[in-house]
Amino acid sequence: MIDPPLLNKAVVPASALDVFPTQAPEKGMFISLGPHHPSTHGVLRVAITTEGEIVTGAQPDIGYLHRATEKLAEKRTYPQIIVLTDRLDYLAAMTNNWSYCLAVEKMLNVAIPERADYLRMIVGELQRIASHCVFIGTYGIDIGAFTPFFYSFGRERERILDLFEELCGARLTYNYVRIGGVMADAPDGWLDKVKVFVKEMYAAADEYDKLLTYNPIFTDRTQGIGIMTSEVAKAWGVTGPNLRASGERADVRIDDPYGLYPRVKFDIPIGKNGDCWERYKCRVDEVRESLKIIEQALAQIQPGETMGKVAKYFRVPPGEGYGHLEAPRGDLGFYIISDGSPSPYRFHIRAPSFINLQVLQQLLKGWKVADVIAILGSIDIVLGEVDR
Amino acid sequence: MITLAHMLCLSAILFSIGIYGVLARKSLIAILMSVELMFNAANINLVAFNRFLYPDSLWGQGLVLLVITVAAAEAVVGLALVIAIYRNTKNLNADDLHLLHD
Amino acid sequence: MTLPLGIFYALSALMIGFSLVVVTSRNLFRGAMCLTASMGFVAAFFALLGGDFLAASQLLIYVGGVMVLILFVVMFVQTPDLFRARQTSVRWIPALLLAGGVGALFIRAFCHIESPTELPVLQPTSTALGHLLLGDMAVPFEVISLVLLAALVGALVFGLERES
Amino acid sequence: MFEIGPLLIQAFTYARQFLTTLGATPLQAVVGIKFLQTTLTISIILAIPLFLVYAERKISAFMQARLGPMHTGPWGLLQTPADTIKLLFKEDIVPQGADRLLHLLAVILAAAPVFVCFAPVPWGTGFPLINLDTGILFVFAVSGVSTLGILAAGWGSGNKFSMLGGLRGAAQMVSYEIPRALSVVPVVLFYSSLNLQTIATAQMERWHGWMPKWFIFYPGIGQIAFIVFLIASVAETNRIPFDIPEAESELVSGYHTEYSGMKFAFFFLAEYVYVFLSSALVTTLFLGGADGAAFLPSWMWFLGKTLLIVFLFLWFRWTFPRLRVDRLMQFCWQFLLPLALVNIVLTVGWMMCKTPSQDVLPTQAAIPSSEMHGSPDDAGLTKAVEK
Repeated sequence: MIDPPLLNKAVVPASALDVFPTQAPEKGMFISLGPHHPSTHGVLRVAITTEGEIVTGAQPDIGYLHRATEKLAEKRTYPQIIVLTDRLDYLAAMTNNWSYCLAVEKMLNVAIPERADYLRMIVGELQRIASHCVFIGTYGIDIGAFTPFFYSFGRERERILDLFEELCGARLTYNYVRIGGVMADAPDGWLDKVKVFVKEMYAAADEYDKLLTYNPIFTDRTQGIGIMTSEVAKAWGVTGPNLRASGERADVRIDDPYGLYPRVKFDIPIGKNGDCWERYKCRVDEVRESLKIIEQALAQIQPGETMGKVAKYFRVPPGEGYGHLEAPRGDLGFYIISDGSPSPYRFHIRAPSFINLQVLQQLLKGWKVADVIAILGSIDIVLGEVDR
Repeated sequence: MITLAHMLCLSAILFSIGIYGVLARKSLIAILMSVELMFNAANINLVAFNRFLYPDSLWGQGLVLLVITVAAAEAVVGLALVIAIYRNTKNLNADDLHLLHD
Repeated sequence: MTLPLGIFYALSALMIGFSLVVVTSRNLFRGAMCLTASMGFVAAFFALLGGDFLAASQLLIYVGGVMVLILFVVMFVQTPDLFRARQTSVRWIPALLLAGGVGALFIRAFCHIESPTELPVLQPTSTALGHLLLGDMAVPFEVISLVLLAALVGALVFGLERES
Repeated sequence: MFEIGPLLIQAFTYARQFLTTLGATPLQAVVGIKFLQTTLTISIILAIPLFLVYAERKISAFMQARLGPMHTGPWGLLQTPADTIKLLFKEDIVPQGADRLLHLLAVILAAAPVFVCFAPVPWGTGFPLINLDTGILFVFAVSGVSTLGILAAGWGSGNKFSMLGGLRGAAQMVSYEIPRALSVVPVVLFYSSLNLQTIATAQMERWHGWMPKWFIFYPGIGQIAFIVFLIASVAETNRIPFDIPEAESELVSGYHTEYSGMKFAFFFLAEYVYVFLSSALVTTLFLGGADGAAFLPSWMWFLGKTLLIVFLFLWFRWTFPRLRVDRLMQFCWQFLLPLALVNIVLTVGWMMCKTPSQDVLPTQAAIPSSEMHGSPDDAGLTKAVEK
């Protein structure tokens, strides 16, 4: 039995209480944004202190959606945990499942059949498009344009969810990716439907450019606002589109390739000065890149096995394992310590939104009150992942 | 029938209310408001004279337009002063503002 | 008691009522609102006396502009104690007497002024007023613009917060 | 065809004679008729927001690839009455720290002026409620009063944040009034009269036979004035991309968040009537009011053009994002205002070169005589007042 490293004794900094502003500073004003607020993407409270029009301090207050996923996992067997991972980043359940399965497969070092890996890649990229569609829609609403929401969220994403429903029966919590492969092979005709969807999605991506990206009022609200240099981003551990918008070429699919990504060619959209507009633009370009990946995967996929040789009840050899992949919001990783029993001893999730959210404390300082919503929206966080 | 006397009495009453306001009110803004009242009383007089005594020319109304503009200008400067005073001394009590320098 | 006189008495009673509230009310915001109402009635009187352009400009400049300004300042300055304190300074009795005296003096003088009975029909005045302002009153018209400029600059000088 | 204007005039003159036979003095008869006309016009104006709210929901739905209200009544036609009734029964909460009287007064101040502004607007031949010589100035003066309603709403809600929202909303409306008024100056200069009826009829002529002489078709000055007036009107009615109340509620609660039930419905109603008023002004000033080919009655031309402009307002709302607060002010003071002033200079230049020799200002003798050809009982009113 390994005695686990002293991980979970959180060290509460003595000054944490006064770090947390609750009443107005003598000169400025105190605004508590949230927890139920029209534009904080779920239950997040940000305590903002301002001086006149300029924000002097912002302290995100989280924990409103905490469900103790990590503790629950210690009481469940490995296949049962897949169901928990769906509910972390509820806008990208496929990539959650895949990342968890990667971690377990690495510990079991079981071989994945090729068709299963192709299906995983297609489904993962479709999920990234769906998640970015949600971002484009909600960010439009944050800035005040209601119509793009109905196109990106209401039309494109619905078609992807229909494809997923046809594939694995669920629209939001799929648990399609299983340890050792995928739940079932794609029904016949499904891949052609994906091909048709991919062609039409190119036109939709261009439509978003016309609707929002180059809209003068939108650019005026977002360009040059909430600038995050790459040093700040790296210092706070920000990953995903936010980091790439600041000019860093960091993507798990290239730095630490998993699945069959080495077989497909795609490039990474990189921003220059890391302002809100760049973060938005990177996500729109990523949608196009994902479409390219899906096209190549559809071309290369061959019929075959979809489930590797994994016993129904298996035990993971004792030790620790870490698997991560490029989720729509950043580098999502799962760290598992196993003590040989059917359920993990310790199960930790490296959630990208949780880490991206911390940068708000520094990012919001110095900007106008009216920009807080634009900056908060551009970080694109999902509270399910932040609070776990 | 409305006669000149009616109008002049009305503006006299309004004017005296304005005077009372200026003299008796404590807060600076209230004094400013009473001054506006007195301006309006004067305007009514001008229009009444123009209507009853010189109906065919419009000099009275022209003058009233000028008075309105001057009153607006005066109100603007007065309120800016009030804000400046309030920012420095945090109270607008006319009686306490007798120091020329703090 | 013909209709016009009835209207006159009703309007003047309301106006005097609102002006009294302006001068005596403890709550500054309510005072400002009543001042707006009394200015609206002044505009009504202008209309009654044939100044239609005047009534519109009174509404536009006073009620739409100056009163919004006064309300802005009242909202900036609303300190709680200002509300509860007695609004009138200690010398309100002499002020009342003085104002009453002046008012009585005026009214006694004005009561017996006789005014012509038949008057020309009310004409629309905006065109004639325009000619007057730009014709005979051109000089004061230009001077007024300088006064306004001076007021603007003055307000900015006082209003801007300087770290002196 | 069925030109309703003259019929109405006949009806009102018969009613007046009927009243005088009943023993009312001529003045009382005229005042009675005016009262009747006002109730008629206000009832029409009250019916319009019912239609506009429904239109906005339907149009925005079709713009957003959805259907909009479909269940209440055929194609959702009864949706707005259903909403109004629902709002009627909503509990009317007055915040605890708020000044109860002011809370109510703010709604009246915000909603009432808009109805008064409809008086001088000419719907068609023989239709204007009152042929006001200072037409457009009267409209701007009275619509300025609704700014006070927003301030009172902000202050009357008791909490600090809606006061801030009220201050910003009022600041926006006051600052957009100036370019709005200045953009109308070219029209007034051109037709040398403030009276909306004269402006509308003066645009009835045709350039060499077919091209209507609407002010918008004058090259350069017409289009600039139209655009500045339209943008300023969108800002006056607090609609996207200039909507301070919603923008405020993103962060600081807007000025009408403390209102519920019927009071909130009134703010809503006032906004739509204000949109209709602004588009009616745009039609009268720039699109020649009730001027149109004979096959349609004049009031239908007026209504058609106004609804076209209202469609523009709705269209703006569902396509543009929201401007940031300080950019919005900057846009007004550093772009709209100079543009309006330049346009005035252009207009004077145009008028100078059009009549080079004659003095630009019509001479003293050419003041238009006071008899208007609007509804005849106007003249009757002035004579009756003097008796």
